[in-house]
Amino acid sequence: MTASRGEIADLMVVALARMVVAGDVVGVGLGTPIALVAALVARHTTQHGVHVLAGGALDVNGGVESHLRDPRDQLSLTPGFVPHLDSMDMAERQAMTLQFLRPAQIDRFGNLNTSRIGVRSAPTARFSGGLATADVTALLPRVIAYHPDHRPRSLPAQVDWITGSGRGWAGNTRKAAGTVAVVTDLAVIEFVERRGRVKSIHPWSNASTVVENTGFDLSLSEDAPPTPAPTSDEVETLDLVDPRRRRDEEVPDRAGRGGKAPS
Amino acid sequence: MTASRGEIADLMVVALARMVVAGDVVGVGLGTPIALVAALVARHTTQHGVHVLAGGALDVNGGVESHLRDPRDQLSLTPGFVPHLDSMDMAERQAMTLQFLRPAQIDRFGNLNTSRIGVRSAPTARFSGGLATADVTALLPRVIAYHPDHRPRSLPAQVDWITGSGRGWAGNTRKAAGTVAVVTDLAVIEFVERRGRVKSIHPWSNASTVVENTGFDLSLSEDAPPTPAPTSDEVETLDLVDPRRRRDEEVPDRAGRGGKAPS
Amino acid sequence: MKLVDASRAADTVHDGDTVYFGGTVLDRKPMELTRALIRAGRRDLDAVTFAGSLEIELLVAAGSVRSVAAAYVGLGRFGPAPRFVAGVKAGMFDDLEYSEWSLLGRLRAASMGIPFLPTRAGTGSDTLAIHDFASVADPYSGDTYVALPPLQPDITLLHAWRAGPGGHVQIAFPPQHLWDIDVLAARAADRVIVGVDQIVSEEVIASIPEHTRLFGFEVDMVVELPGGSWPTSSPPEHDVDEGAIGAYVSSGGELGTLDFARPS
Amino acid sequence: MKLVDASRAADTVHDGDTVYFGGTVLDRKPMELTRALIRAGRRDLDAVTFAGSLEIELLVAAGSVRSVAAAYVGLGRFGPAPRFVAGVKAGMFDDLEYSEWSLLGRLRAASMGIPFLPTRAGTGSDTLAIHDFASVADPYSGDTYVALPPLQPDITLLHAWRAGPGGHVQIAFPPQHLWDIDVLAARAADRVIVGVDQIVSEEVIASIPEHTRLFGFEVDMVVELPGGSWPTSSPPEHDVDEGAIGAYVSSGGELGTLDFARPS
Repeated sequence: MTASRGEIADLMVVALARMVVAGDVVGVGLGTPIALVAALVARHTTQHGVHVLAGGALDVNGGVESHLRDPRDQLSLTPGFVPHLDSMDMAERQAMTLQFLRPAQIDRFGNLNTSRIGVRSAPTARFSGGLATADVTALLPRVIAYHPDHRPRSLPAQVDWITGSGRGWAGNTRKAAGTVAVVTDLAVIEFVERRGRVKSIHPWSNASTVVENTGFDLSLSEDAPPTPAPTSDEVETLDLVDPRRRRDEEVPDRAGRGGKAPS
Repeated sequence: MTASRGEIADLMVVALARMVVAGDVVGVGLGTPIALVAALVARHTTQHGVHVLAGGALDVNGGVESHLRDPRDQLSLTPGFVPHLDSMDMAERQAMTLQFLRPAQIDRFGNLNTSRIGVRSAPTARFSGGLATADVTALLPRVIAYHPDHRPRSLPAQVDWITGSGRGWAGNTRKAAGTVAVVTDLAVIEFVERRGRVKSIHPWSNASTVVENTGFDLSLSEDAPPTPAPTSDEVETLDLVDPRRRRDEEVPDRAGRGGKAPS
Repeated sequence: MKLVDASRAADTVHDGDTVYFGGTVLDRKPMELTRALIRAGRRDLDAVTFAGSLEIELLVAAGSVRSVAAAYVGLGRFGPAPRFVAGVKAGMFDDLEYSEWSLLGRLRAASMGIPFLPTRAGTGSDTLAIHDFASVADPYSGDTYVALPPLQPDITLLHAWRAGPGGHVQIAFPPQHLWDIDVLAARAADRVIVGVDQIVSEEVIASIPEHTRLFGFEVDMVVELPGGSWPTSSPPEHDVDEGAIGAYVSSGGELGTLDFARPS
Repeated sequence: MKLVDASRAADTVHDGDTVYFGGTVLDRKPMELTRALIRAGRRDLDAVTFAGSLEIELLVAAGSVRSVAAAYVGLGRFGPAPRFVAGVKAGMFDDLEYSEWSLLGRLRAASMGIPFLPTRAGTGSDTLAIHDFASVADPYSGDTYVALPPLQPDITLLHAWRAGPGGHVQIAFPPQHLWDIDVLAARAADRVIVGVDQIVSEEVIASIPEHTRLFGFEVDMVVELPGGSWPTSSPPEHDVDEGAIGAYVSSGGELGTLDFARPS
């Protein structure tokens, strides 16, 4: 069984959106359309007060396209603009509660790498940088990662570089859970007591494919359920908030995902 | 020789204004017209870049009356409004350099009392409170006090309550000189090495009157000069920035100041 | 939907709570919310305000406070606050004077979500010494600084221009001097109740998004209270009612002069 | 009077200075001021920017930097910054990656005039460990926090909409996302140079005072540079020049594509 780019994007988005709870204030970073669409779907499908802060504007009417616009074109579409330092304060005092992050690598502890492969003085790859990755994992109540290309080098036993720690913050106040889950193109994995546990497996995958493509040991029961397909409500909401399918841009363009060889 | 309320206000204002130097950014607090007029006179008589921040607006065109207006009536008269927290940051990083303060009492160390007479749990007098008095003395490069009723209870050996310390801040960075001078209705007194030194005596006063009315020992040479009368430029500027003589409001309404009995 | 009436809002405040009162001196004081607290019989409140005036007079007169924490309490150009001063002299409540920056710095630490704010503000003063804050050594220079701990009021009460049903709060342009302290005190607090002169639709809010100063997720309850700051100001709706405050002062603090009258 | 030309401004920057480059990703980059630094032959600069793009490309190509400190370097929707990536791989300069809050928190400590900012941001990450910041114990809870030391650039370079001769700087309404980081970096710095699309009279500045974001006493020099951020954006004057940046990327980083051309 294989899945199209669009099917992968849709299921990843709804799997992320389903982890949003009433009262969440979701911060969305730069250049991560799946995160943005997931937050907007959650805002539409959750009854009580989910807010989305993206690009310095809150809850912009009109879906993804409106959120990506210049502020000049958001006037009359948003209740307000949030200066960046104010949004950082919201994160640190946990008025913001959740962020979706897209790392290059994520390991068994939920550590995230968005920086480099190899050593800092002479890396073999240098990504554009983690922005707030290191911060939100220690500041927000929870962070959820996603990765649209689940393979051992994306989910290694240990990331090449810890841009953001998966561990969170365990101090006396304002506890942060760190990276609580990762949604991939194959499965939904939760991090519980510093161990990855398969929560559900996408319909086009199976337990052995997930295990083969993961670089660390997973806790996986034989009867891990399939990730439920998007409901008709979710499909409708996807069409509403992302009619141009920006969410597909983050999924690698391949023939399909079923039965790929580990690499 | 006696002086009128207006003469006292004028000389106090120009004595304060003369201590402003090029590049000073003067913060002015609530309800202190002498401080405001002095800052504005300095802005007009100093060649290079003195700025006045009062009531949240910078360098409002039109003198004292404009500065005391509602922000609605300052549009097109000011280059900009400064949120209060920004102005506190300007103070702490010393982009603001000077403030004039009007305490109820000032002692030999330049300590300022704007809080109370007597003990905190049952004072005999409670003033409205010091606002930033305790802060600016430790934050700004310098603070200059003024008191329009120079008598022993106003300038005691020791204030009843240290609302703001005259000592400033002597750390490794951003040194603050504390209270560097006080201008009264009788004289100009500088604080040098934690001791009051008479810099000049107003024309209607004399050395013995100053000493009798001061509750602490003063360093005073026989030839302490008279405080120079307002120059014609200064008089012109006073008329320009404070035509309604708001500055007189802070001077006690008495027959005159010459030869009063200490109390 | 965050809209409630004043008595419902007052029910969520408990005896012994730390309550921040918004507004500064004679501007934007949450007078009607304060009256609602008093009507509800709240006691032993720890009142906090940057610059208090008539709301403190009401609270002192009603015996509602066990402490008043402020950098200023007075009536601005109308002089001292008579009941506050009398209460302090009589030792009716704890007079927790703050320096401006100690109070704002504590609120700021709370709004920033940091454990403390290091500062040199207030050093050497008796006003700082009241509070017995810890000190902290700068690990870089070795110098000793005041460590201001966060101050998170149980509740912050504000009066503002207008809000939508979702709780987005707008302040009229150009905002009054010291407006940002209201926003700070809201962001520092555990819960926030805002009385507004007008409830408007979300479309109206979105028509001038640049004047939204608090967002729905930062506000717990909104109460429609036209003139709720009277006799203090609330732009653009009304200025300070100088006649009413003058009558209060000249009567020596007669409470009847402050009974709510919707400004015309 | 703070008006100077770009070469005079560049003369005040010295080899080895720490220089903050304003703007974020493809918005408001001080491109022409950067070109002036390169023309002046400045070397060994410690470049700092929150989110760098083409200005970093120019500096790397000219060999002007000994370090690049940033939370992001890339070309946004156009992908990686080729010369920066190649320079990092070749070890041409010290790649001082920052987490967002570590960098902004350091600037904030400087702009607030405090000795350090305690935070839990960044804890546990290798990106934080690069910087070897001190830690500090919260005197209240005993918990250990990162103590971010102030970062005071020797100079901050910005590109903005307009300024008056006195140095008051305005940003067009509504400001772009992340505009406030420019203001922060200016307030943190020892000296500030701002290139603007327009010089206007003080009367024009006062006509919309609410859009003044930096005040004359916070700005050392103003340079009239119409289009000085090209090919990055400068609202309301011009958008990102997608053609020019596309040409730069598709040519594999051909510098000629970035030679200044005033946008039409």
